[in-house]
Amino acid sequence: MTTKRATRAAGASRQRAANPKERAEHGPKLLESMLRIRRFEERCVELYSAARIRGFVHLYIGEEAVAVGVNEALTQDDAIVSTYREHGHALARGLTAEAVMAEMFGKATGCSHGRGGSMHLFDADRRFYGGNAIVGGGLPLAAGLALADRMNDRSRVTCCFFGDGAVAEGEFHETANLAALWELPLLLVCENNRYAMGTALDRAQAQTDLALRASSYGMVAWAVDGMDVDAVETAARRATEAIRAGGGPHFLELRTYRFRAHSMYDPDRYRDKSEIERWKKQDPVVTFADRLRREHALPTVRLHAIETRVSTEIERAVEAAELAAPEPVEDLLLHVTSEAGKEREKEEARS
Amino acid sequence: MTTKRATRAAGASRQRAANPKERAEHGPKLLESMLRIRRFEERCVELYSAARIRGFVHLYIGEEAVAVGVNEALTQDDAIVSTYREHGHALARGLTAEAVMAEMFGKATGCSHGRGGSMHLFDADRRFYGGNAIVGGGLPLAAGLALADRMNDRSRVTCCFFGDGAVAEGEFHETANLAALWELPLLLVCENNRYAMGTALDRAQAQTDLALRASSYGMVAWAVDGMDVDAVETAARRATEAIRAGGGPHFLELRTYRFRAHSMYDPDRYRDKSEIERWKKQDPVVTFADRLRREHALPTVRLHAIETRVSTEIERAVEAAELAAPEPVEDLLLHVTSEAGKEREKEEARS
Amino acid sequence: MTAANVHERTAKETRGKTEPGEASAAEHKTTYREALREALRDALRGDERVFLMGEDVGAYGGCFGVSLGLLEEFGPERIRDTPLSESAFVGAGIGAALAGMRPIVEIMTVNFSLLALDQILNNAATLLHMSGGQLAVPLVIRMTTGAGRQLAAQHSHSLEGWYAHIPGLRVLAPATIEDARHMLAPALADPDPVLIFEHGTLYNASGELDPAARPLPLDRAAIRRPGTDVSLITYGGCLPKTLAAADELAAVGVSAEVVDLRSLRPLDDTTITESVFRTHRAVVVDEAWRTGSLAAEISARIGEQAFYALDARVRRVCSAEVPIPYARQLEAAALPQIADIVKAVREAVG
Amino acid sequence: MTAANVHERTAKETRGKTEPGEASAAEHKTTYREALREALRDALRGDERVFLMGEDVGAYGGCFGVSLGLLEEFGPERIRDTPLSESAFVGAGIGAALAGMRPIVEIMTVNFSLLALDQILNNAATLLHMSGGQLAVPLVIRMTTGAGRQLAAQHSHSLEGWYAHIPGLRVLAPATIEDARHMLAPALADPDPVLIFEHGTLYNASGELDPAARPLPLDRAAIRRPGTDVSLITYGGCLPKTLAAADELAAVGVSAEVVDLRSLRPLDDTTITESVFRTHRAVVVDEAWRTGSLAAEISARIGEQAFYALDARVRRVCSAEVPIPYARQLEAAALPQIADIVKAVREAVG
Ligand SMILES: Cc1ncc(C[n+]2csc(CCOP(=O)(O)OP(=O)(O)O)c2C)c(N)n1
Ligand SMILES: Cc1ncc(C[n+]2csc(CCOP(=O)(O)OP(=O)(O)O)c2C)c(N)n1
Ligand SMILES: [Mg+2]
Ligand SMILES: [Mg+2]
Repeated sequence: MTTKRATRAAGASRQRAANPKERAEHGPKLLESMLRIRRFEERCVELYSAARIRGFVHLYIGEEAVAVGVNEALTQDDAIVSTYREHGHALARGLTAEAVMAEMFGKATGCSHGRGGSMHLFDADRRFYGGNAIVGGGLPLAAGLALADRMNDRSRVTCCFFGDGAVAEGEFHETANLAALWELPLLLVCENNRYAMGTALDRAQAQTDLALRASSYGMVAWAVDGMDVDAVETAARRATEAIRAGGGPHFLELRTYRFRAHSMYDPDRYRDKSEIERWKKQDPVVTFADRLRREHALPTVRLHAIETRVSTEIERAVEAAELAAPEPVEDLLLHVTSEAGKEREKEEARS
Repeated sequence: MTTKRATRAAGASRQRAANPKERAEHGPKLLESMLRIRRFEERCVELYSAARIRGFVHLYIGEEAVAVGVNEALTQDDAIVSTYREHGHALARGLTAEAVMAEMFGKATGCSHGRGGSMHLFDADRRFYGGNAIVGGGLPLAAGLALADRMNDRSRVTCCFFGDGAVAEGEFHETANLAALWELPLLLVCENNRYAMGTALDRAQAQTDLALRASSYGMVAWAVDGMDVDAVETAARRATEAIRAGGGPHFLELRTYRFRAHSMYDPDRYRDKSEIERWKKQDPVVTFADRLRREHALPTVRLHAIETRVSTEIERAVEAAELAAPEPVEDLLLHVTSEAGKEREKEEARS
Repeated sequence: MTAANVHERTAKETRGKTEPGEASAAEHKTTYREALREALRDALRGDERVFLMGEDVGAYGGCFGVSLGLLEEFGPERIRDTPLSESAFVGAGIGAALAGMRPIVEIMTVNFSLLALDQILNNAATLLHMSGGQLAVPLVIRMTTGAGRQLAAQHSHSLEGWYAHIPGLRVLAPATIEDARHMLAPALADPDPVLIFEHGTLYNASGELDPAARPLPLDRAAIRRPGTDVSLITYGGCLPKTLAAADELAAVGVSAEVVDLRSLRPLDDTTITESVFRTHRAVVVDEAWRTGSLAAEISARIGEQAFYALDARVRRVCSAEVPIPYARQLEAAALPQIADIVKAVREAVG
Repeated sequence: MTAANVHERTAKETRGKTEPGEASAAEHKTTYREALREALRDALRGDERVFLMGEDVGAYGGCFGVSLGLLEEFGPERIRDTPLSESAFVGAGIGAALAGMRPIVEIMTVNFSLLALDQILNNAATLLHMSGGQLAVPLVIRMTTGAGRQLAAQHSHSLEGWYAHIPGLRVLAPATIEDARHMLAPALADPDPVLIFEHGTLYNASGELDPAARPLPLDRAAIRRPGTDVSLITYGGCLPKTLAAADELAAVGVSAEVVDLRSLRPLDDTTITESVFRTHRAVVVDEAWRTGSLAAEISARIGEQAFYALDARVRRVCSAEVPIPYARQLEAAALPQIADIVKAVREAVG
């Protein structure tokens, strides 16, 4: 086992489109994807207050550049394993606002048929292997997805999102070692938003430089500005290309921040309001829109069209979720085992 | 949290006694301690074949310099947490051959009253917190012992032994981070004997330089020649002094080798006999005796006296164990809870 | 991972109270959450060796707000936030207990306790015995359990029955404000490890707390409502539902006795059996999945200890054997409900 | 961590056999261990997607020698040694199953499975439901269970009852050579996760294997010995003891029927209940600690499903509620023994 060189690229160089035309196509696409997440979640807050959505809901607002930038580097053949803070990952992946919203309404049309809620969004066709509400719990699973690809000589990448807090869990360690040891095609995306609930990074980690920690397993690890979607995309592309070329697991530490509380109603006592304000100056949506404008890649009319399209999409999603049928209570025992599903199908066929 | 400098001292400089008189006292003492372990375990092999000892028995033969060297750096106030491969740790700590042997015979006079066997030796008075048969399971416990000292401003050290294999477990990671984060007075002693059962280090660890791995938590970590009791003692003394001075946890990787199979009857298929022979040239007992002789610190008559004393001690231990009463079956439910113990004591007082 | 509206209420509770301890003593009116907090405060004030350790117990105030304000009073050494490392900090609690401390470890919820189960089973519960009586582990572990808040499959487990299987542990389930207030002190006084399960739906329960009340011994079950026709045996989060069912049954002329186990290990056989000897019928209510639930154990014991007293088979009202789903109607259908209890009783007495 | 004399015998077994598969087919005489190995070999030969993964399954030959020789035949990709990382490699098995493989994960023993329990409960057992039926997990996990070899408290657990509590899992306990040989193939064919518990005292059991025998369906219990006076219900490592007890009882004129559960989840209620309807008496034998054991579930079910058929209370013969001690006499006293079974039956029929 040769030790891989750990390269670090804090604040990866921004991808300025050499070609302005391409930029004017791609840039607004990224913006729209981030904006969809932002507006979707802003709507979730209202719907939570109105008790249309329940359970635990964790907002991604402030971190949109991570999901969107990383997703750009993935193909539809690649896989994603996510966390409970997953609306962004799901929407960036292409799950529709309607399927996600309906899920949070607990409706039959939800992407998990109402069984998962905000923390457990799934889409097998899109290889979106879901939300996991056990911190660190998705990591071993992601290693297994990557192992299967490795064993079958497929050049797919499995991308696993997790937070800074998860790095303290034993499962992170075991998975990092396994992935490096077996040279798995795994992209480890650490969303370092500096807090695990109310616990600041330096009160949870002896070594706060998480990319450095990860590189100690002998895998390539970079720290990246997670508020800059260009930087994220560039780093993620470099990483996935290297992985597809057989370079083994790569670790990206995306330095980001959540603007909202950990979950709905977290009173957010553990950090200074001024800190939040400081970070808001780097708002990934706002700064990216500004950049595109400066680059003449986003005419105002285009921005308005995006805003309108996104709003309409989300309002339609809410309406559809409101109207959708709830999953019937008689189906409670469905999907406990595959047989239960099959038996029920058989019963239905009979009746 | 400041990152501590990770110092490495592969093959720490040997401690040659400046003072020949001291050397002639201390050296033979170390040798005797190693020899006690060696002869004790050689006897265990016979007794296992004779079915006087049962269960799982893991021999320390080849690794004696580690237990003996480390123990020299500990005071009676310090604590030890051990593994299932623990005869060496226990005997070096001062548990008598009799108490350990009786334990393996399952007798009432055993150091765990026959309940533990080879894998679970305990001695509360000597702060020997036992054998743990779950790989990595002792680590969090050791952190807690150290935490209590830290909270009470006691300058005691807790020493935790574990193997190279344990480094892959999540519990190692969680404990290393916790210890470094809280600057606990913990000595982490990794006995790197290159195999976890039949799995060679490089088939289990992506990063085979374990001291390097450990230093990534921001704690001091050294690799040391674990076949050289002088080197071990020197490194352990440096580490415990630093810990007592408030230097936080230290990690020692002791490069050693087990001459015997993982456990009794392991057919040892997974390594070359030639590899074993190569390592045997560094036999810690033989090489140290040679060194002392070369230094004129071990007259032959002294060596013979040691051999005789050790043999007698072990034979007496075996005889005593043979003669000792087994723990009575009526006491089965004793020590499940402290109350159970107390109730039984009360009953006995009555009868 | 915060209960939806927990913190809002917590904020209200403590607002305007300069000294919640005194305030609650003066008013007598309190909540389950406050009662737990007062018990913690008492313990921390009364014994230097006591400290509280867990994820977000400090700066955040506890994921369900139980330890809110304690950091300010006792400081970060004794209200000790930990990294996300369940195995390490539970194990550290065991080690600290061995070294003379009296740690209270909070695991946010039973769902995450699986990550520390090896430490609990193989160290905390076992060291005393393995060491031939040398090493007692005076550790208290608190955790939230249960479903009912639409938290879905991974956050809705009721696994206290598993812990009740383990020799060497004491397992408690305070279901009332009084028990929330009074179980901690004797748990800390116990020389052995004690697990305390707090049901997530109880934190906001409010009521009077009699400051003069003498709490029951730890291992005694309590008859929360006497009755003559059937024994309803339950604990924790199911107690309110069971009492409500008993009310409904009373309205139709069935007199149900409600036994609150309080201690899940050891079980108070005497109280259970005597109740069944009086009523000749038993229904066990338990939020765990039916197969292998604690309810099975209670049912088996009644069969063993009161076989000839039984006029009907012992019935169990448990959760459906399904990972608890998110959607409100599905979750409600999965969990034991008042109507289910009433139905089971009517079958038993019918 | 190797069973004392396992490897010696393993070495003997395979010595001189160029092709153990053929050899055992020719001779019919085999062991439980060999039968497990043949089943693995068949599975690996028959399906490219199958691979075996776990600690020391390869170079070492499996900690109890089950996979000895498979590395040579199938190579290190398919006989995959893992680091000591129970959670990661079990989780990796789940992921690989999601991605189309058919992994067989070996956890050395149930004792270490606690470190992977979160993955098993919260991912393997739950993904299908949480995803609304999208993600099935065709994973097989094998592990050794049980006591009886003086391995002391941390290495003697019988926790299969905990796994039998979990919806979404299938839990098997092969107690015979035939089941050791024939349970793996249908387990692998199952689209959902299957756990197989192999009792450590069974590996060396030897006997004839009828190559023509048609094995029972997975979820059916088996009547290993018919009888009329009492139903002895057991599984796994307790089956030989229970059969021996039935022999002793026959000698004193008591005809005991022995039911081998085979599947611990789902339980075969029909076979259990029909047996009790015939005999009117039941004794459950289970090596787990009594409180919260699978035996409690069986007892509760019999109470529920055969209440009026019972002529005596259901009895349980379980382990004493103590961490299993090392010393031979203490361990023997802690575990269910033939004499305990005989005694319980005599009380039941007396
Ligand atoms: C094993 C486990 N422990 C505790 C929790 C409760 N919890 C949920 S999210 C969270 C914080 C996680 O922080 P981080 O990994 O940084 O992700 P973030 O929420 O910041 O995105 C905690 C403690 C959990 N879900 N799982
Ligand atoms: C959690 C756990 N997994 C597996 C085992 C089985 N086992 C016992 S010792 C051992 C190897 C440990 O290797 P290492 O840590 O290097 O220590 P060594 O035996 O070489 O001293 C294994 C796999 C165990 N006891 N605990
Ligand atoms: Mg975070
Ligand atoms: Mg080793």
